[in-house]
Amino acid sequence: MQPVAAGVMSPFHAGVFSLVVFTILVMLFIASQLFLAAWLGEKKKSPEKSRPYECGIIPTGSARFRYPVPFYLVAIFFLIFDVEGAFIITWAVVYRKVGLPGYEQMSFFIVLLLAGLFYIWKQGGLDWRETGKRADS
Amino acid sequence: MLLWIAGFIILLIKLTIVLGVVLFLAGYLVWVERKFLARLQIRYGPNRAGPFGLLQPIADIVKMITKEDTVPDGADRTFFLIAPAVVALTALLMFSVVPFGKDITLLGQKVPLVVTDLNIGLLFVFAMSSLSVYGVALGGWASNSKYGLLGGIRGAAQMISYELSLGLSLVPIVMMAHSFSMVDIVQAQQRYPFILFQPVAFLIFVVSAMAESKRIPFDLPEAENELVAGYHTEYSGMRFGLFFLGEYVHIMVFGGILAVLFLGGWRGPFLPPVVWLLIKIFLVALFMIWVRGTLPRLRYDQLMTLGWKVLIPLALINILVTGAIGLIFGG
Amino acid sequence: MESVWEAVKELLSGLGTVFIHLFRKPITEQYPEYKRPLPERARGRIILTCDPDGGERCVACRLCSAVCPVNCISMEGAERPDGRRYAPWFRINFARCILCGFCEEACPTSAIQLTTDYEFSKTDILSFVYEKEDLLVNHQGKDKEYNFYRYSGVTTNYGDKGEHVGESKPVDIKSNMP
Amino acid sequence: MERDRQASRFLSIADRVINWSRKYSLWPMFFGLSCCFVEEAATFTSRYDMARFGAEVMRPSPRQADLLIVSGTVFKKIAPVVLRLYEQMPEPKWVISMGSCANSGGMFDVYSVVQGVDQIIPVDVYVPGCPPRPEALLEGLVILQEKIMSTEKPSRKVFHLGGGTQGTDRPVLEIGATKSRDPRGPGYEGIPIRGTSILPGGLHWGNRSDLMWTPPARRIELSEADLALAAEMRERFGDKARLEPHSSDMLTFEVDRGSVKDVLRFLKNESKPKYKRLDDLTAIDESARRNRIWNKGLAEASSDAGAVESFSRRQPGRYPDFTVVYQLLSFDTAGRVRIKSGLEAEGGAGLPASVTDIWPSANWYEREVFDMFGIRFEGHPNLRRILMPEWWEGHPLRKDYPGRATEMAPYTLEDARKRQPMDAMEVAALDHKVPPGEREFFLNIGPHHVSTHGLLRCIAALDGETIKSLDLEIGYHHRATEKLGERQSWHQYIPYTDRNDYLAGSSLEFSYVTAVETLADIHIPERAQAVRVLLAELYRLSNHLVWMATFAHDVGAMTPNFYTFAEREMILDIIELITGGRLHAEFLRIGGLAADLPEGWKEAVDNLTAIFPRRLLEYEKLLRENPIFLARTKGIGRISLEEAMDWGVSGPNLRACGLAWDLRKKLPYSGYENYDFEVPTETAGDCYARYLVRVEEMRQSIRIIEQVVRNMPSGRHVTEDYRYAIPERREMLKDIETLIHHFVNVTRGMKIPVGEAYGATEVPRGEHGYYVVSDGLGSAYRMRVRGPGFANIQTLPIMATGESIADLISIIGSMDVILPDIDR
Repeated sequence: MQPVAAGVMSPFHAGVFSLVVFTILVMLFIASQLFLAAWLGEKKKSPEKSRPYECGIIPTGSARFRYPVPFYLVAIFFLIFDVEGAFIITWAVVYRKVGLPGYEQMSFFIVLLLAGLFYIWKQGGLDWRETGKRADS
Repeated sequence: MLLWIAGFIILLIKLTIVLGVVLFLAGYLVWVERKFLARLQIRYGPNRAGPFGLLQPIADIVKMITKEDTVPDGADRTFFLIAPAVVALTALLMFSVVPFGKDITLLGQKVPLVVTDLNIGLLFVFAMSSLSVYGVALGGWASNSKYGLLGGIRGAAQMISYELSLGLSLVPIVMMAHSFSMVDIVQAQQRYPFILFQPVAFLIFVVSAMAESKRIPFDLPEAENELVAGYHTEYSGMRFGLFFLGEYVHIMVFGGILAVLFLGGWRGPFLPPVVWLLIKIFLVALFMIWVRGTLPRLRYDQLMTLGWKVLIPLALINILVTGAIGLIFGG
Repeated sequence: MESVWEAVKELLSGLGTVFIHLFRKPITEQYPEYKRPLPERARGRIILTCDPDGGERCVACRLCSAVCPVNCISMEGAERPDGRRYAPWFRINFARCILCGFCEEACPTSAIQLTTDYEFSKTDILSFVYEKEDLLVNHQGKDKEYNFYRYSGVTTNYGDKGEHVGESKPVDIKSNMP
Repeated sequence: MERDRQASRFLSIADRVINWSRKYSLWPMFFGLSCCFVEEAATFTSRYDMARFGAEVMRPSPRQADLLIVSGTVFKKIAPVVLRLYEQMPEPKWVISMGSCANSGGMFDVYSVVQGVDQIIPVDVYVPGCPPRPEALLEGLVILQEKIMSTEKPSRKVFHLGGGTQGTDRPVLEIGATKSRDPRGPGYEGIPIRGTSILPGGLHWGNRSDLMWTPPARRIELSEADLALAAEMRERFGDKARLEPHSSDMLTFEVDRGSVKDVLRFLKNESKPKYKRLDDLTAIDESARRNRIWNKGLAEASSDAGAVESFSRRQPGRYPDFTVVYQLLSFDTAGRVRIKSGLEAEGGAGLPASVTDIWPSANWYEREVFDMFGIRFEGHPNLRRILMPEWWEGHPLRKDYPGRATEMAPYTLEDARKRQPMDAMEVAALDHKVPPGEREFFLNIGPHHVSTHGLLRCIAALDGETIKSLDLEIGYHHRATEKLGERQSWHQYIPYTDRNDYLAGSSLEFSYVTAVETLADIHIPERAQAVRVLLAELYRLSNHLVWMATFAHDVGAMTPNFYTFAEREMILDIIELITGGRLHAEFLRIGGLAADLPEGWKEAVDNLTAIFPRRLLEYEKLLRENPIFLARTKGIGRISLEEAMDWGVSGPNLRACGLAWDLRKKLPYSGYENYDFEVPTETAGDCYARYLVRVEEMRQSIRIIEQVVRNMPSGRHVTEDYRYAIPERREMLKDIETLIHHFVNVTRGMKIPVGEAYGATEVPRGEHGYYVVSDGLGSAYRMRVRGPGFANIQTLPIMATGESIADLISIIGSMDVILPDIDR
């Protein structure tokens, strides 16, 4: 028999089609679980039950507050480094092909990246803990 | 066309089996964890529900499904609903690129023993694990609970920090296998598993992956001693169950990927490939449980420091060294 | 570098310490099937014992009730035709009782005693009120020999005045008259 | 018809499947109130292993829990929280009431305690005991499992078909209707309970038996140094500070209200020796003193009011309305001094001045005095209630305040809904004057939280995860133990002392009996002294093992818990062999012990001392040098020695700052001077230093235990002075003279002579002392408990401000706090 053409829709090929089917299966499973969770079981509503938990105390204020700056810094660093990471990864696949010249360029890039990392490190960009007032006392 | 339908049925059966087995194993991983931890702690663990407590996961699942499902006031209902689904979905999808054996032949067609052999398999894993951050962060945020929010934020910060070292630690593997495809990576380890060539990458990967799966000593987003239950504080019933399931599937995926990347995947003597893969996954899981039973938990800033100041530079240097050595000896 | 090595070594030694416990026998006592014998002094459910001759030891002196820090013991005292005191009813509220053992210590006849039994959980709070028939047992408990009436100076079946253990003959006060 | 039958068959199968699943998947909430929780926690550890029943998945959040084990005393202040947590659990849910307190109020028939949790939430199973041993809790669990299996029909509810039963179906009990208000059980309402709680014994016109039974209190000889200090005081303050002629325990001055502050400042900064620490600050309501009532009687009888006034002023033993008592401690040469200052309720010259500017720790003490007595302090920055909730009416330690909960209106479900704890922002605003508009991110950590080690409420104002300010709300565990001391006879109070620190057991009895024996000048046989030391050290080990477990757990290591509890069980077995109790020994008696050592005690203890040091090394491997543990503890939660002394910190927490202050060495009692041991210290004052000190203390305790065993003296276990002691049982059973003493001491209670004394021992957490004031009756006139925790925990905000949430948790863990000795 002829193998079915290795098209996108081929069920014998472990390709995107298979992934799509798998995704649908998984989603069905999860949806069924969520549906069962929502449907089954006695529902008894009460004002206390739907109050957010906070150690048994009525919460003060909203739970949607602004988070301090260091957190956003991490997010930005992540973005930067993730993009740079993408370059390294693409290079990794073909690193044999591009050989020494490629390696040289990439090392330059990585060293630059490291330098950048050390720079933000020295600038205190990676110090998430405010030095506690008692740390040096 | 007929063949296509037959193939489709085979595919469906295969995928259902895969999904079933993964879910079953994840369920029983909970049992394994409870039993193994118990033995490390000189006790027995569950032993009443069925022989050796073997029916324990079933009891837990039925209980969770029939439990009331609560949504707190002020919660964002949509996000609250989909957050656990995101976690479970991404974890399960990640498993789709893990090959569990050589191709077999059915109806004269090759049936590959992998759900999907993407040529960007590894990147797919990264993508999925990045996506699962949304489950944690959204779940924590949408609950309208302060503990939930703190947990969600911790989760997000932690995952984006370790995503980098996770990705960079695998660059040397890609360099050695010349491919992102998991199937190819297994191929490349025909003679020796990569752990022998890349111990540093292995270490970085193990640490980062444990951080990604939020296990002790990196379980900050749900640290019960600090944040009650962290991002899933407000989740009850099966929605909490899906977080739970996601966590254990994650462990299995982690085991599977670790096996594929460093331990030669399904390769091994005497036993069938699937068994080898399962053994490797099982051992990795045991290791994680063992670590959980031993270590204390890091603090938020220490965790970040470890990621940014240790693992990332180390991973970058490892790439440079691997590249150099590869060029000198590989030719 | 050295500190890194130290750290790794300590992590490994921790892992090792946990690991060796895998090979120790679990110390779990499988409760419903195995019940560890408790030392005699362990304090559990309270009983009313009887003396070696089978009579009730309790003489309704109320010392237990008086010393009880939580007031959970109550009774009534009465006298039987043979002159012995007894409690027509006797009640302990185990919902309050803290099993401190003060009653046992207070009892001058070794009647009230604590057993080592701890298994009496209930689904109904009112069933913790134990009446005399629930408390009374047909043995001597920890104090095997003691019989109050052998020492007390009352005319009883055990003998007349002056015939009890360690008791001297009664003095005829009239003979002392000048 | 057929369909119906099929449907019902399906439903009954579904019932069985669901019930079976639920039976084996009862996840308890991580929730505990007091002593019982320690036994509940033990139930989870290796020896009892609740995991076997599938019930080990302790959920810290009520959303994921199926089972609420109400373990311990339900306080009126915490009841709204208990109710909320119960209501936040999703259906179906079950409740086990564990221990006498949760069942009915137990031994705490007192104003701050709800008389049974079933008054606010429904209960499935009641487990008796105080606390019930772990097996008893397991029995309760098994009964609950059976109840689920045999009586519940959940599937109709699960499939929304109407009908069916699941979870707790019992009603909340109504007091008076379905539940008795009387501790003796139903049917007693209206019959008076022995021991009224308002006044001690009514009017006593001098009692002939007073002198016959009770010789005067002990008198101490003042030392040279004390006399020198007294002379200097006289020189400085003249008539304003008067030395009390007789004292049973320490140098005591009576100081005029206006001069108290000067005197205290002098004693702290200038005197020789310097009294650096404010040990305690409390008050006494003198209004019910016997001879005061007597004087009042005279005054009313006389028509010439002015004459009576001058007469009663000169009358010796005339008491003011209140006395404020300050007790100071000197570290240089170990010693204490007591300052008393009278106070009239009406017409006096102003309020007493606050001493918060001399000792910052006075802040809480003065708030407590205000809360309990209604005495205001001039210049206090934030004088408001501390132990009782804000809505509380009256001041409980006043003599005219009814003490019994059963004398007050019952606490009902409506109360639990209405009487909410104060809002976090409000507390912060009161404590450090945050403008109310400021929307800081306030987070309640506690009262129900895994790592607060009880019902402690920390209110953190957060910036990200950094704590900008921290306020503490205590009083959620206020068991009114001081009021109880005024009601229970001297003997009956012993069980209550155990509960003042449920991890240290008879160490607390030790402090209490030391105080009473000091006052009454009772001499203890050597054997009894040695056994007391043995028990105290065993409990120290047991306490430190629990501390090690919880501290490790707080920083995320779960396994040390299981290991240390194994050895703790060994220790508890020994304690049970000797005393019959596990947590609460109730074994020490005024004048000695309840019984002699039983057979086999020596072998058991030898077995322990042989194994223990090796095991300790093993556990240390998990923590001491572990890099993560080091990172979490080193340099965290630092406090300097200067601050620690100023705030009244005691115990290992003080020694971790570098001062070798241990009562066992500095002011030895019960023969501690005969044992060879060291007082471990560290200088860093951080979490890690506290860890090192405690671990080393365990080694020293083993040393002491070995010496005690080697040199156990023979002889009696209880004093021959039967005026004050429950006589030896052997003698009592056969000897009428002894029996008479027995009768009197058991019923009326021993009469302790008029006077006052402070007795303290070094308990695992620091200096725990009892200040007993006697009016010559069968129970204390005033029972003051000086808990080390009250002083120690006050320093938490200093240590934790500027650190992160995770650090706060490890600081609390390293401090070894326990709530009953904070809230008492």
